[in-house]
Order: sequence, then structure tokens, then C-alpha cells
Amino acid sequence: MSAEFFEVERLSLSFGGVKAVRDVSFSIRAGEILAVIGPNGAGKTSLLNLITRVFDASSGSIRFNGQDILRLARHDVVRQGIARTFQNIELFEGATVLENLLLGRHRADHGNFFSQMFNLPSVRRAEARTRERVEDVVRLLELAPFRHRPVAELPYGVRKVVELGRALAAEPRLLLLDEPASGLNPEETRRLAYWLEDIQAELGVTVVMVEHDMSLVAAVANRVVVMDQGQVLTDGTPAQVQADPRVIAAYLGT
Amino acid sequence: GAAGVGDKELVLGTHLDLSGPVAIAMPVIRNGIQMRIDEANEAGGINGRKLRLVVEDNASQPSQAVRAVDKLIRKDEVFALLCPFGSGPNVATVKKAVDAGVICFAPYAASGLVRQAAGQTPLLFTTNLNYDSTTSAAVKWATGNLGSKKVGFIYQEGPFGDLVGKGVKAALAAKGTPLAAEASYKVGDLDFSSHVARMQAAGVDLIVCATTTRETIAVAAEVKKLGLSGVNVLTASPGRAGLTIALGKDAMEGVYGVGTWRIAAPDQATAAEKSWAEGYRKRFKAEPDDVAAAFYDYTSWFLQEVRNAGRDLTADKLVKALQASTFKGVSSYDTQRFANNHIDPEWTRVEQVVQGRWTARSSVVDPAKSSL
Amino acid sequence: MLTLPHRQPIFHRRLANDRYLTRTDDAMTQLTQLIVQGISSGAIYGLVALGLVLGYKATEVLNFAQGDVVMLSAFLGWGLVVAVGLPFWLSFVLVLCISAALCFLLEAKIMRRIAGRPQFSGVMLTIGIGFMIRGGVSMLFGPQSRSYPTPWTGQSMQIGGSVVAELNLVIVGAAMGVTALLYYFLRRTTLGVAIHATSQNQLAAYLCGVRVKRLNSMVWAISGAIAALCGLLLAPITLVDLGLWFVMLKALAALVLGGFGSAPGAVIGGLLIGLIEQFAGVYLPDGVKDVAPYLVLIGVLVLYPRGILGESHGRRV
Amino acid sequence: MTPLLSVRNLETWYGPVRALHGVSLEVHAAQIVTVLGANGAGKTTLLNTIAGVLAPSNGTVEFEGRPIGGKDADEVARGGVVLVPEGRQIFPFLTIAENLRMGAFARRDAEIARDMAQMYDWFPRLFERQRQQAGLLSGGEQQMLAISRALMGRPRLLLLDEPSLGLSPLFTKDIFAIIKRIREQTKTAVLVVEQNAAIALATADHGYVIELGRVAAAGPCEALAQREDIKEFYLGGASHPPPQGVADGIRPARRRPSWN
Amino acid sequence: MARYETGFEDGRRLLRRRPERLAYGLLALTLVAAPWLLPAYHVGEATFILIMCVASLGLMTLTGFTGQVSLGQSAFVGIGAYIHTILLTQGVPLPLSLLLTTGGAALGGLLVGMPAIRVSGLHLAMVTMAFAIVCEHVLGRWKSVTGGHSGMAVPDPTLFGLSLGGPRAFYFLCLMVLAVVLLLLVNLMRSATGRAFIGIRDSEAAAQGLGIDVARTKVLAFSLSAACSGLAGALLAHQMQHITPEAFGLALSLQLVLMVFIGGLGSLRGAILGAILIGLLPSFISSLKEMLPARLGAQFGLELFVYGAVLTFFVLLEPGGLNSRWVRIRKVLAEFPWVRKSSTHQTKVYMKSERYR
Ligand SMILES: Nc1ncnc2c1ncn2[C@@H]1O[C@H](COP(=O)(O)OP(=O)(O)OP(=O)(O)O)[C@@H](O)[C@H]1O
Ligand SMILES: Nc1ncnc2c1ncn2[C@@H]1O[C@H](COP(=O)(O)OP(=O)(O)OP(=O)(O)O)[C@@H](O)[C@H]1O
Ligand SMILES: CC(C)C[C@H](N)C(=O)O
Ligand SMILES: [Mg+2]
Ligand SMILES: [Mg+2]
Repeated sequence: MSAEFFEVERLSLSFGGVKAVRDVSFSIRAGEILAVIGPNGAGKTSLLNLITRVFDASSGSIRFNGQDILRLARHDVVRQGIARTFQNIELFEGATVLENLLLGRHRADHGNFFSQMFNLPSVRRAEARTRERVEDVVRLLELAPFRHRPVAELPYGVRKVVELGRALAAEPRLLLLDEPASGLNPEETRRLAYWLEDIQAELGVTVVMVEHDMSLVAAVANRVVVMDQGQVLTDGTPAQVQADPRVIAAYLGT
Repeated sequence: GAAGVGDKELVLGTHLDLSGPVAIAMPVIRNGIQMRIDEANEAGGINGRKLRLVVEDNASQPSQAVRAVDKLIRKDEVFALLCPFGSGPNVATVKKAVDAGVICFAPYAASGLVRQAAGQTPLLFTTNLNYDSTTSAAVKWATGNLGSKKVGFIYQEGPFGDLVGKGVKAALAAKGTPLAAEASYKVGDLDFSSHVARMQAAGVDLIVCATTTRETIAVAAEVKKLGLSGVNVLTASPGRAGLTIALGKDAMEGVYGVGTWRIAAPDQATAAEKSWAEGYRKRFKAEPDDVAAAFYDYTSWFLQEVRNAGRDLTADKLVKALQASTFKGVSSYDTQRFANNHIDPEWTRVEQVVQGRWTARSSVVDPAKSSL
Repeated sequence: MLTLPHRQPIFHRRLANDRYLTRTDDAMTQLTQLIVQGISSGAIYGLVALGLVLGYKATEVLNFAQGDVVMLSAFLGWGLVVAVGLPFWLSFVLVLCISAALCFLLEAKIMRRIAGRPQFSGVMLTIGIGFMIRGGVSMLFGPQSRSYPTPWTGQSMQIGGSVVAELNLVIVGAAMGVTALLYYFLRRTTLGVAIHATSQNQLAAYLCGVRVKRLNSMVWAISGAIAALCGLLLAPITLVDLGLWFVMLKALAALVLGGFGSAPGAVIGGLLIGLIEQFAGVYLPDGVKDVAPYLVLIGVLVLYPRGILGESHGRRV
Repeated sequence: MTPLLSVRNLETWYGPVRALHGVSLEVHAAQIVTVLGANGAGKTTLLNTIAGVLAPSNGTVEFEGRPIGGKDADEVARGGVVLVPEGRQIFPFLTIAENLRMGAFARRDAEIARDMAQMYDWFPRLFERQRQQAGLLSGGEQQMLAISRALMGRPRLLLLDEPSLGLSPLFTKDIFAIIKRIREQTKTAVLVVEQNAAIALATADHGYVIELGRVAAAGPCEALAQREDIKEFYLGGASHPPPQGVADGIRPARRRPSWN
Repeated sequence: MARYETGFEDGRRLLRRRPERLAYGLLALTLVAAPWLLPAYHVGEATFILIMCVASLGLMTLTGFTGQVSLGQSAFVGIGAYIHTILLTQGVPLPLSLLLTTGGAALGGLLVGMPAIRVSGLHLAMVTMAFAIVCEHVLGRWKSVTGGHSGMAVPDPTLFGLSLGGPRAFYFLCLMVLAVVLLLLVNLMRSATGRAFIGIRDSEAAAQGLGIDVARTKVLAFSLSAACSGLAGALLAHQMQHITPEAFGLALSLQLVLMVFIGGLGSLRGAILGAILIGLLPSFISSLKEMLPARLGAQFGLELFVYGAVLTFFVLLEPGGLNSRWVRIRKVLAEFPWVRKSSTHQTKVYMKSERYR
């Protein structure tokens, strides 16, 4: 596959006077892990929000697999195979971990309302399939001990993992992660790195990850896009950007 | 024996609005009924039976009334429903009661509609005058004697208002004039300025009110406030009560009302009325009231015939007794009887508040037979 | 516009069969009359709604018992003036204080316990408390209506050709005054900002050193006092009556129309509903008046989901 | 010398779940103390209990010799112990300036404006956005706001729960530099919970390690930083790059997750 | 992956354990035998409660699962009652009429839901309340069709020429309807749609992010709950035998909301427990009155006061609703000999704003 897998072109977003994203362009090859880094308020989260259509772009285009994302209805983005996590964790607090993961698969759930009401065999089969996939995620992320715990009781770190799992349950082709390692200690971050490797290698998922933890970025990212003040400052391999003086000045510090 | 007729006890039931929007009007009704029953019990009961009254709450809600009546019929197994309150609740429940063979006596509600809802049954006895025939007579009287030309109508949404409206329209149709304006309100409305403004805009000179206590006062006060001096207010029977004057005071001065029973001023009271009032004061530590007297009377009438029906009491016997009975109570204008299961004649007259007192403006007549 | 008050005790003029010429009203007088009426009845809705706004602001509880506090205050007023025989103004102040104290306790002893529960628990709880107040009042005072004299009973004056009861002016004045005070308090004082802050994030308010508990109780007390004011002003118009709580429905509509949690919005919503009712009552077919405020409410909310002056609560993810 | 804050045998429950099993620690005046621990160890619970957000069921908390355990959070805050809670907890619909002013709510002195200028100086982004609703800030900006709001209260003891959460590396360094500077200038003591153990241990004087609601290790930071277990669990990713194994496909044996 | 399938099927089964199956079997038996065990009055009350259960289940899907508070449910109950009565008077057979009524109410829910979902939280509560007020008004005014305020008499329910009007027969009709509704809802709630409901309740942003069509799902919930309420309305019409608009006013809406709230949001069992509690309250109060000294029992407002007190009590002391109490009791019973003394440590709680959900 080529650069067409996912492509952002001259994307802009402004809130009143604040230009959160300005003319951002980049592209991802299938199977890549792309990290987006940049100072606070650089517009990274806004970029993810644009891709998942939480916000409407002021201009520009986003192409995924030849589809123009900006033309889709909001809930249809996921149907194209894009899943995400949120910076401030948006789990369904009142539900258990399992229910959260099952919900992650919503887009893959078939069967209409009436067949569900009558619990027809087709629905039973679909449910079994769904559960099977979810169990795969549980196994991958080692969530088994929490399967039936309500999310509201879980510590921060576990919630982060649950949210990752929920996104994975959708079997996305493109996974968008907003600061997956924040709030994790180095040990846990290392585990996350393995998972991301698995996700990339075993599941063949392409990942765009906004992250401040350079150890994680350095460990897993194939390429890094650096944003500053809504614009792309530079991009390159982790080693390249870490050495870039502009990046050091604006973001890494000495 | 029949349901509710025990060896030593006769069980009667009623449902009133104890917690709903019209609860304000209930204490007097309840006191009136209870007073008569207590008196009967103090005198040793009737035909060897003490009377027990079970009071349920209908909150003016038909659905709650249905359940209350269910309970009265099935659980308490009452012999009769005595003076249940409210048009909505009665319309919704009367069929249930009579189907179960329970006599329904003197519901305080729009009688015509209750009868319609009950279907063909000898078990229903309504003592409340028909709002339509009495109002119709009064409106005819007003067009004649007050020279009212353009008539407006302010009414409570619901069966009561509907029935009064029917009467108003009937009277006007007879004259060939249309109703100039009508304005409805919902129970609980506080503000009547727009209703009166509507009347004013239509240029009416008579406002007929299908209103109860608070609303009657509010309309009268609004008319006064705007200084609509050529406009007369005529309230249907529920608004024509001692209470409206007691509360409305000056605002009620000059208002006309459709009379259904006598309201005796203390200084003009007959000896019977005085002693009744004294008894009421003693029993309830409260001032007596015409509505209480009326319900005392209805209960009297009922009990009078229970006695006449004899010790071997059944619904059939009581129906026969009631159909044959005549009655004149403390508050009755004149002797009444049941014909066709309904009170007959419907004695009524037009009254007006003069110096804080309902004062006769017409003679007492039966609107079915002659005009006021 | 404001021609001099031509004071007239109006209820002493006519006798039984007096017949005067019907006043010929031109359309203009009718219009001003309606506007004046609409504003004054709207002001009451707005005033009740203001009390709701306050409670909502601080604790995010929509106090469904507000109407019952209004009713209770009217009864207390009757009790003090008629049963106890105190002078009107003393009773006035006392009722304000009692009602404030009651709402203070209500918050401190009951509402506080449901902190952290879904917003609608507050509604449920206050509905229950409202029932208790209504039931309690009718057990204590009896359900009968009653009335008592106030300085404004039966006084009216002419403004721009239409007759206005003095009481209506008092109500409009009170509503405006209370709104202005509240607006200033909520917008311009540190305590006011603290109230906003508390409602947005109670935990953070604690951490900033705000005496959240005391503040909440105090705000409820103020809203109780406003309710008492409404009760005392309504009583002479409508009688002291258990049904007074019905004003709550209109106040709710006003509150929502104006935008939840906005003090000026509540008053504007109230006035709007008052005016809609008046005009619908006179110019639209019979029966439309009763539902007109609600139809407008539905329409406005569907078009502007936040109400007229509601803040937008953008949330980012 | 009596410590500024002394926590003895603190026990905290969430309903039927015990989260702290008797934690004791001390913070002395002008000292920076850090608390390390895995997810769910109870760090947040500890800070919340000290700050009065949670009520302890056992044990004592003394600040400046006076017991503050079990008091309400507002009272503790007015007493000079200010918490920057986990998850930011800003006032979303107030402007940034109003948020900062709320931080100084309990203060009555004349220097509020000066402090505010100081905050804008440290966090220029907040200055640019001061009229904006705080809820619309980016995650990191909100974190800055939360910290500076706490500083507006001029605490004598500042409790920080993961201040670096969501902050860029550069800013994380800045924050810790600011913490140090404040300590120097105003003798404010700081108790900081941090996942970024490297920077925390480098900044702090004393450290505690909490595991499953108990203090597992304590000591001066230099000493802690030398311990092998701590190096492995808490400094692993931060001080040196992750094991090359990740890229090679050869993984170190996975440790069982701490929550098992 | 058969391993998961078996486990999963077990997990999805309705009655997982023997004791559970036994308990529910017993319950079913009791319900079937009830009409012969109870006096006629109590059969009527039980029927009423069954009907309320259907309505409160409907509201539970909307409020408890989807998080949309509706104070307009009475309107749908009313619409159902009227459609059904009108259809029956036109000679439509009972089963068909019940179906058409359900469909009609669902359509009504759809029409109301589409604009209503633009608002949420208390705003939605107010919009739906306004709708209920308007609807009651229309029922009262549209005399030619609804009979206005005098209402309509409801024909006896008949099935293939057999009258179901008697207390027992009608009880079974209601019991059957409730059982069917409950089963369908249970199925729905354990499938994708049910999960989507919960997702929307907990975080609309996340639900959107997972590809749930929030608007469509909300409207669906509206429509579903309206359908249940409409069906309940049809049954209620028979129970009342004579329907008037006031029977379907705000008070009914409030009662329904109280049922789901006190029962425990987010659980179908809660809806039923709530309906039982709120449904029994009036008769509880009237028997309470008989036990009180006559002076107190005759006090006006006593009913209201007690009603309010009970509500307040339950809202305050059962934050999770009756359902959570039930779950706790069941747990204690399940672990019976090893009763663990649950340490009740008070935790401080803070109000969370719902303004930016
Ligand atoms: N809805 C909004 N309204 C106004 N301004 C906004 C809005 N959303 C974001 N912004 C502004 O846009 C800028 C970019 O925000 P964004 O959340 O994308 O930053 P970020 O790169 O994710 O930062 P961080 O690393 O701190 O999370 C910020 O300055 C923020 O204040
Ligand atoms: N509200 C709650 N209800 C029940 N248990 C809770 C609650 N909050 C926390 N816990 C439990 O208390 C323990 C300690 O949690 P705490 O949040 O203090 O951990 P932490 O050390 O701050 O973790 P993290 O690094 O993830 O923030 C955890 O096991 C958690 O599951
Ligand atoms: C009986 C009357 C006083 C009016 C009463 N509200 C009714 O429903 O009919
Ligand atoms: Mg971000
Ligand atoms: Mg923590």
C-alpha cells in the first residue's frame, strides 16, 4: 500500500480567534505507528478531534482509504475503521469493563432492533462472535481480573488500558491514541509499548498516537510529526526529531 | 344480606379530594356528612345498626378515584357511596359502582354527565342540581331583568364547565343571540386578568362564571379593578356560596349567583338553622357553612330512607324507598323528591351579594316547569 | 407615560343594580392594558423562577418544592397577621426570615445528603418534600382558602389610560429589584463567582477554601426568602390557598425559556410567559391560552436548546 | 523539630474497600517530599485524605501541630494546605482569570494582583487565554491552570497529584523548577505524587514508595534513587531508553501486572 | 474458540443458577395462582400494578438506560388509552387493537423524540412536561374524537367472543402482556442496542466516538418507551372502564418517573420494584389511616404528607434504588452462613455538575 492509506491535507480549524490547527498536512502508510508530539496547546488533540469529526474543519481534507472523512456523518467515521481514545478518558462509568469493551464493537454489531428483541439465532450468533473478539482483547491487554468490575472503581492506569481495549474491540484499521501513557509509571509504559508492538505487528493496525512521553515515542514510533502553535514544525524518525534544535527549544527542553 | 349491611353495622363509603387541587372545598362537605352520621350513631344507630363511613382520597384524579372506588366496593364492601366529590372522579367511577350493585347517592358533580356515564340504572340518585338547566334559567332571567345583551362565559375546563356552558348556550339560543366570548381556565390558574380582558374586548355586559371559590372571587375582583361598571357577573352554583363572600369580601359585592340551597345569614336564621349551626360549631370548632348544611341534608335524606327501608335492608328496598320519598332539610328551598331517580323539582333562584349577603333576586322555581 | 397615581379605593363604588355606560375602549388602551397585565403577572412567574435559579446555581438542584414554599409563606403570613394579630410589616419580615431559615435547614439537613447523585435525584427529593410541605400545611392550617388585608389590597391607579392594581406595581418593582440585586451579587462579587464555581465543580471549590456547605445553605436561604416574598405578594391576588404552588409550573417554564441558571433570563422568561398568556388569552381562540406558554417553550427549546439567555456549555474531549 | 505535616497510621476506606492500610509520613518545613507508587497503590487516596477530600477512618494527620484529619477540605485549604487534585478539576465555565481569582478566594491581602501577574509570567499561555472559558483549554493548559490556581492560595504546604500529567517534557521540567523556586522564595513545603520518578527524585529531598496502601520504602531521594528495585520499577523507562528487546522481538519476561 | 462460546452463552443466559431458576419459577407460580389466593379487591390492585409495571418498564428504557428524563410519559399512556378505546369502539378486535395502539404510540414517540432529542437533561424533562400538558389539553378539547372532558366509556375486552372483563381474566391478560414486554426488553437490553443505550447515558461523546448513531438511538429509545407506555395505556383504559383526559396528566408522569427512580435507574427489575412500591402506596396510606387515631387519620393532607415522606425516605436512603437493596439482600442470602460484616465507612461525596455532559 502507498501513502494513500491515510492523508491529511492543509487542514485548519479555528475557534473564534484561536487558530488551533493551521494548514496541517501529513500522511501515514498502512501499518505505521506515527507519533504526534508538540507543546501543550499545539493542537494535537484538536487534530484527532478533526479526524473523528468531533469538530468540523474550517478547511482542508482528510482522506482515509480513498474516502473523504469530512463528508461522512459523525458516527460513520468509525464504520470506516477508525477508533480512538480520549485524553481525559471517556469511559462509560456506569458500566463494567466488559460492557465497555462490548460497546467498543458496536459498529460491528449486526441485526436489527426486532431480531434483537426476539433474540433470534442470528443475534445469538453475532453476540457470540462479538464476545469472542472482546475476549481476545481482554487476553491481549490482560484485563481478565477486571472483566466484571465497574469502571468507576478502577484506578487511573487501568482505565487507560480499558479505553485502549475499547478502541481495539472495534477492530479498527486506524487507531488514534491521545496520550496513552499519561498517568502510567515507567513500568506500565513499557508494557504499553509491548502492546502497541503487538497491535501493530499481530493485528496490523495503523496507529496515530499523541504523546508526551518520549521514551514511549522513541520505543515504538516509526515516524514523528512535531506540531507547534497549530502547525507542523517538522517530522522524521524519533531520533531525527529528538535531535532537532527547534524541537528541543519548543518541546523537549535541555 | 346486601354488601355492607352487617348485623350491627352499616358501611358507607365516599371519596373526596383530600389532597388534590380542590381539597380546599372538602372539609365542609366532609363535616356535613360526618355530623349527620355521628348524630345518627349517637341516637343509637338506624334499625339497630351503627353507621360507619369510609372516606377515601381521589385527589380529583379519575384514575385515583377508580382505585378508591375499587377499594370501597371490594375491600370495605360498602353498601352505598354517599356524596362522592368531583365530576371527573364520579364520571369515571359511577358505572363501576352501580354495576357492582352499590347505590351512588348525591355525588357532588355535574349531575347530567354522571347520569350519562352511569347508563340506565336505578341505583344512582343525584341531588346536585343540573348546572345546565339552572344556569340556563338564570341567564334567561338576566337577559330579561338585567337587560344583558352580550353574554360572555368564563369556565373551568372540564365536565363542570362544559355543563354550565351548555346551559348558557341553551338560554342564548332561545333568544337567538350568540355567545359573545368564552374563556376557559385550568384548575390551579391564578391569574384571571386575561379572561376578563377577553370579555372586555368583546364588550360583554354579563359574564357567566363556571367557577369555584377562588376563581369566582378573582373574576369579580378583576372586573372591579378595571372599573367595568356596566358589566354584571353571574356565577353558577358552586361559586354562589357563603365562602366566596367570606373570602372575597368587598370584591364579591354585587355579584349574582345561581342558588341551589338556602344560605341563611345568622340573624335571619330559623330556629332549626340556628340549632343546626350551634351543633356544627360545637362539633367542629368552626363556623358552619352552607355547603356543610347542604351535605348534612343530603345525608339526612339518605338516612331517612335507610330507616324507612327497614331492618331488612337491601339496595332494591332502599331504591324503592328513595323513589317514594320527599325531603326538606335545613338548607332546602322547598320540598324535594326523586322522580326518574333524579331530584325533582330542581328548586333554584337568582341571588345577588348585597352588603355581604346572598340576597334573593327572584322567586324560587323549578326551571323545568317555569322560568324565573 | 406614568400619569400621576390617581388613587381610588375601587371596591366601594357600585351597588346592586347600578348600570353605567360600558366604557368604550379603543384598541390602544386595550393593548397597554394587556401589556401592563402581562408584565405584572409575568413578574411573579419571574420572581418565583429567580428563586429556582439561585438554588440551581449553587447546588444544581431544581427545587420543585419552591412553589410549596411560596404557598407555605402565604399561610404563614395569614397566620401571623390574622391568627396571631401582628402588624403586616412585622409579619412580612418574620415570614421572610422563617422561610429563609426553613430553606437553610432544608439544604443543610436534607439536600446535602444527595450530593454526587444524578441531577434528577434532587428533583425527586424536592418533589417529595414539596408533598410533605403541602400535606403539612393542610394538616396544620386546614385546606380552606383564606385571605388577609395587605397595604395593597384593593388599591389601584391609572397608568397611561389603563388601570393597574398597586400590588402589580409592587410586584414588578420587587421583581426588578431582586433581579438587579442578584445580578450584581452573582456577577460582580467574589461570593457570586464562588457560587458559580461551586456549581461547576464542588470539589475544586472546597479545595479553593470556599465554605461550600455554608454557602449552599445560604443561597438556599436567599431563595427561600424570595419564595416568601412571592407568597406574600401573591396572597392578596389569589387568596391564601393550597393551590398557590401551581405558580411553580409557570415559573419552571419561565426558567427554562430564559435559560437555566440565568437570573435575568428567568425574569425575561417570566415576562414573556405573562405576556404570551395575556395576548393569547384575548386574541387567540379560547383554550389556546392555557397551552400557549408551553407551545412557545417547546418551540424555543427546539430552536435554541439552551433557552434565550442560557450559557453555552461547550465541552471538549 | 516538629514536622510541618505528620501523618500517622492513616487508614482510608472506599465503602467496603480499604485503600490505605496505615500510612505514616512526615513533611518538614521547606521540604519537597515525593511519593511514588504503582497504579492503584493509593497515592491519590493519601493526598486526598490529607487534604480533607476523603475522611480517614483511622490515624491522624497533623499540620503545624494541629490535627486536620477528618476536617472538611475547605477548612484544610484555608489552613494553608492546598491540593492540586488528580484530573485537574478546574471550573470549566469560569474564565481563566476567574479560576485564578478563585484560587485566592480565602485571601484578603493586597497582593493578589501581583501573584496573578506572577502566574501569567510563569505560564504565558494562561495570559494569552485569560478571558477564555477554562473548560476549552487543552489538557496541558488545564494542568497549568490547576497548579497556578493552587499557588494563588499561597499555601504553606502544597500537595501535588501528578503535576506532570499531560505536560510536555519541557513544561514538566519547568514545573519542577517552579516548585523548587517557590520553596526557595517562600519556604513552601511540597508533597508531590509523581509517575515521572526520575524528575521527582531529582527534585525532592525525601521520598516514600507506596505499595498496595502501605509504605514500602522511604528515605532521602539520593538513597532511593540508588536502590535496585526502585531503579527497576520506577526509573526503568525514564533514565535510560527501554530495552532494545522491544524492537528485536526479544522481550524480557513480563512481570505480572501489579494489580493481580 | 468454542471455549468462549460456551462460557459466553452461559453468561448471556437469563437464569444462570439453579436457585435463581427455582426462585423465578416459584414467583411465576405465585403470580398464576394469585387470583385464586387473593380477595377480589387485591386482584384488582395487582392488575393495576401489572399495568404500571409495563408503563414503568417503558420509561426505564428511556430514563434508566438511555439517560433521557421524560416527564411526558403520561401523554403516551393517554394516547395509548384513547387510540385503543377508539379502535375498540370501531369494532377492531382486541389483539389487533393492542398491536395498533402500540404501533401508534411508538409513532407518537418517534415524532416527539425527533425534535426533543435536541435538548437534554432538565431541559428535556421540561420539554416533555410541556408536551404532556399540551397533550392532555388536546385530549380534553378534541371533543368529536375523545369525548372531551366527559371522556369515553371503554368497551369490555373480548377475545374470540370471550369476555376478559372479569377481574381474573383481565389480570391474566395484563400478566401476559407484562411477561411479553419484559422478555422483549430483557433481550434488547442484553444486545447491541441495549448497550448503545447505556453508552449514550454515560457519555455521549464516547458513544459518538464509537460509531453509535446517537440521535437515532435516542429516538429509538423514545419510541420504544412510548410504545410500552401506550400499551400500558390500553390496558389502563380497561382497568378504568371510563377514561377522561385528567387521568393522563402530569401526576401520572410524575408517578412513573418516581417508579423508575425509586426502583433504581438502569435496571428492569428496578422498574418493576418501583412500580410495585409506588403502586401500593395509596392503599398503604389508606390502611395506615385506619390504624391511626381518628383525629389524625381524618386530617386533610395526611395522604400527601405520608406520600411525600415515603418518597423522601426512599430517595434519601436508597441511593441505588430498590434494585440495589435487592441485590444486596440477594448477596447476603447467597453467602448466607458466612455473613460478612460489611464495614460501613462513610465516604465524602461531592456534587458533580451535569451541565457539560
Ligand atoms: N472548543 C474550543 N474552543 C476554543 N479554543 C479551543 C477549543 N478547543 C481547543 N482550543 C484551543 O486550541 C488549542 C489547541 O488545543 P489542543 O487541545 O488541540 O492542544 P493539545 O496539543 O492537545 O495540547 P495538550 O498537549 O496540552 O493536550 C488550545 O490552545 C486550546 O485552548
Ligand atoms: N471511588 C472509589 N471506589 C472504590 N475504590 C476506589 C475508588 N477510588 C480508588 N479506589 C481504589 O483505591 C485504590 C487506590 O487508588 P488510588 O486512586 O489512590 O491509586 P493511585 O495510587 O493514585 O493510582 P494512580 O497512579 O492510577 O492514580 C485502588 O485500588 C482503587 O481501585
Ligand atoms: C362540583 C363543583 C364544585 C366543581 C368541581 N370541581 C367538579 O369537578 O365538578
Ligand atoms: Mg491534548
Ligand atoms: Mg492517582
